Amino acid sequence: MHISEGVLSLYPLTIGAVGAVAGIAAGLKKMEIDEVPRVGIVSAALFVSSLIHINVGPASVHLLLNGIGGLLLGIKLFPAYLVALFLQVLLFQFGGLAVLGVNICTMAIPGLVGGYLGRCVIISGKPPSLGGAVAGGIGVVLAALFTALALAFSGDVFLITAKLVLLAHIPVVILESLIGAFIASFIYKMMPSLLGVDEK
Amino acid sequence: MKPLLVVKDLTFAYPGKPPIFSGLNFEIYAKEKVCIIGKNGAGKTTFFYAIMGLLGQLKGEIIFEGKSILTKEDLRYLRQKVGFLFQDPEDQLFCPTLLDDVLFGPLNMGLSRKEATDRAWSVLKELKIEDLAHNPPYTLSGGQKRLGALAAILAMDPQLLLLDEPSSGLDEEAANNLSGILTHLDKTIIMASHDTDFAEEVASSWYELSSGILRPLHGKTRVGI
Amino acid sequence: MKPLLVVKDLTFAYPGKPPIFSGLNFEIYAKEKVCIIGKNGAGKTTFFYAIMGLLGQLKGEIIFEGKSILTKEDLRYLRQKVGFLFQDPEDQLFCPTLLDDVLFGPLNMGLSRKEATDRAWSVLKELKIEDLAHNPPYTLSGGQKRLGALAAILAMDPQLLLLDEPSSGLDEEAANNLSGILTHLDKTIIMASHDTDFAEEVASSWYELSSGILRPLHGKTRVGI
Amino acid sequence: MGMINVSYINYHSKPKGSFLERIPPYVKLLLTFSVALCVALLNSLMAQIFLLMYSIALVGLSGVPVKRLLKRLMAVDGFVLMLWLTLPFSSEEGVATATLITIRIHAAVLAFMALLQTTSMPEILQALCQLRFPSKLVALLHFTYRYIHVLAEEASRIHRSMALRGFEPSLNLRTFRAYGYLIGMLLLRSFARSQRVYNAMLLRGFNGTYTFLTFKSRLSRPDFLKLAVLYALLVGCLMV
Ligand SMILES: Nc1ncnc2c1ncn2[C@@H]1O[C@H](COP(=O)(O)OP(=O)(O)OP(=O)(O)O)[C@@H](O)[C@H]1O
Ligand SMILES: Nc1ncnc2c1ncn2[C@@H]1O[C@H](COP(=O)(O)OP(=O)(O)OP(=O)(O)O)[C@@H](O)[C@H]1O
Ligand SMILES: [Mg+2]
Ligand SMILES: [Mg+2]
Repeated sequence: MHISEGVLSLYPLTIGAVGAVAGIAAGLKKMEIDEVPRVGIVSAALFVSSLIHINVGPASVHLLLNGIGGLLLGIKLFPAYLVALFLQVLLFQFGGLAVLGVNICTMAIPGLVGGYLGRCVIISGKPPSLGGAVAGGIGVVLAALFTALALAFSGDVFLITAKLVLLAHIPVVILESLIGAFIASFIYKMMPSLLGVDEK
Repeated sequence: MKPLLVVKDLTFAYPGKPPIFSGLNFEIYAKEKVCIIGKNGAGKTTFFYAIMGLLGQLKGEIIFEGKSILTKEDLRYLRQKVGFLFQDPEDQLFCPTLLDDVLFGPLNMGLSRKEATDRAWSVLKELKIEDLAHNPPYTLSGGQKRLGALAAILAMDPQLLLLDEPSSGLDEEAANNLSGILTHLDKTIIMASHDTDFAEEVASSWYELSSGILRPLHGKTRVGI
Repeated sequence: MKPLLVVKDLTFAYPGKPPIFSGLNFEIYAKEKVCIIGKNGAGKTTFFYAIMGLLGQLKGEIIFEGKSILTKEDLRYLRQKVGFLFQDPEDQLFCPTLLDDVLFGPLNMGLSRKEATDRAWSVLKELKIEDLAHNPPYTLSGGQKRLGALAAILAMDPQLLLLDEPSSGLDEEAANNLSGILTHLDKTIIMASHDTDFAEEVASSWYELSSGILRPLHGKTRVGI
Repeated sequence: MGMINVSYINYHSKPKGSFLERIPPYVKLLLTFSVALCVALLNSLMAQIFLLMYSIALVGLSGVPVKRLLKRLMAVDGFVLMLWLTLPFSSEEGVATATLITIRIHAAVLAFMALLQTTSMPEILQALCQLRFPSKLVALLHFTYRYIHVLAEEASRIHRSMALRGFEPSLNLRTFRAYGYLIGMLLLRSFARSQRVYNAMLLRGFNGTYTFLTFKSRLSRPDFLKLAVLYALLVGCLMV
């Protein structure tokens, strides 16, 4: 999910930029230099997975996976999204540079929150699939909400668009929680350390 | 008798690249076992993709069991009847356990859980890897992965097997084991291989893929290519 | 003369698994070229990891140029003097262009930009891949990637090369080219390979890794393993 | 079908020999950012029309093939269409806003195409270094880019193998489970790969500083003049 260049007004753009810079700084501080290949490759995997189109009835939806990203990367999700979204500008001219901050915030903050809650669920001993569903679902709900807010703050003309964004994401929320559940239980079975929890 | 598979006048190029096939022709009869050799990048893997309908638009005709593959329905049938073992077995094992992987195909074909499970176990036993059924595939060794991927394909009971470098990365014992299995398998086989010793065990005739066409090789001429 | 590398009483197990090495001993003299064979999962790759100090804590001693590797400083020296070619060259080429990749090692060793560049070009020329210098690694073919990774290692001017299945996935021409290069290379080599034809070209003596120890193979006895 | 088109994310083929291809990457990156800011922040219609023409001029200087350009614009125009379907019904200024945004989006996309498609990835990395971006960030960008192809190919091979085993996406649990496995497997394998890549770096003496940027570019005098004109024009749009 990304907003094109030239749509938003100064106010949301500034908030987005400030939030993104803060998040990226925190993420970079937490990321040791020897973790760079790992964060980079996981971020590439998220980038690639979000290019997979899934057919839901007549429509074709693509996943955000920001919640799963948060589960795997924590605060390092901010630099990961900076890089992934910058690459989208480079490769596809999706999004833009002035809105980069907003786009990072609308993906990374929800991912972080979803991932955090998902991890809490898993650590508390509930099934990992539930944690994955929480992470995936909350990631999308909040991302849609943030996008709609950014639009709404840019002027009353965007109110209908903002509502449409919210509506359009209802199927994505369901899809993403389901797939998030399967991803988390898969990873938990194979390599629990990736989720930040130890075996047994 | 009609050939099982005919490839007619196949022409294909990846976008922005020189053509890989230019009017390639090929046919194979039931129970034949042939080997295709060719340099890196000659197009062996691409040839298999073409047969399986994985390349999108291409010029030429694929005829399976005497019927030209035209509709989606035809393609689905072909994919059920032709098993394709990838160059890298890692790409073919994506489920949490090997058993899940072997079940994946039969369940998609619409078999009941019970039937699918029976079939999975019988294939696992045939390949002597039933002990590994509950292991996650990525903990398996190279040879075990290859056999696992083969099991996943055989479980769909295909008539024709396409094997892309089946022996690469295998130790001699695993390779001998595999060549033994393949030799005794009652299926039609097309394989691509750089490993001539291995291919010699399994294949009875040889083709060379170069400059876009497949040329049969007779007798010993293939040595040194 | 002292051996270049000695591995003494190596014992290691991955957590929660049976031991891979149990008191393994090995030594190699300068300019020797040896090949290690062994089944899938015997531990060949792990053996190379052990020598390069990539396994963390292990029991046993690694002695390089007569000196036991104990401190971080020793390990850094060993890693400069021993080049390790991975089973998958994709993992070893991580820079924006092939030239950057070949420069990476020398620059980290503290060479000046000028010296490093000279060295990089001379290695690229030796392997006849200087035309590819400015290509991003992911645009290279399998064989070119392998040579590129080899160039990146040779640029550090190691004395000992560890080669993990150097010929896997190469066609005969690329394999012959590589075996020619390795045969004429004035370095000590330990390689692991399932490809006996290839290994025969390069190696002069053979070891078998099984049940946790390395056993030298004499003369023709290795055939059939 | 949900196949990933790998060739779609190729980025190493850039048009050769154009003016924009010659100027130093960091200058281009700065210019791109300036244009983006102007597009985002100037609110007068005149200024935006000026920017659109400015972007078209940039495209002329870039040598980017028209076919590629049109393809990208088509992708973006889906979003523009959605705006036109909603904005005019939201308020009186709806049509005016939609017009303005349409111009802005086209100006931005054209400028991005002209400036970024003429810069190779190694050049962008170098530019970011020269602009003093944190080296960890530059390295992160590099690794993500480097392994996108490897992983996209892995993903499409796994996807193919699923298709060959009779998998057909539909609205059921089995479909979602299969996609979950596909993505989970991709993540797992990329994690293992990152370990191996890091090992490879260690073995080549990696000590915490990334030093892999080898490009040099020099500005000739006429090129410098052209560049000055480009900047002056951009400043000009602020006055419109
Ligand atoms: N998806 C793709 N897009 C563009 N070009 C491709 C693609 N896949 C393969 N190629 C190119 O097509 C040619 C044939 O590749 P293919 O993998 O079929 O060769 P091969 O005979 O299987 O080689 P090998 O022996 O190395 O497995 C190569 O030059 C390769 O670079
Ligand atoms: N990171 C790891 N964690 C746990 N077990 C591992 C790990 N890496 C390898 N193993 C196991 O250790 C054993 C030895 O693996 P290794 O890769 O060294 O074998 P190899 O001789 O190189 O095999 P091949 O011929 O297939 O390359 C295998 O059983 C493997 O499953
Ligand atoms: Mg191939
Ligand atoms: Mg190995």
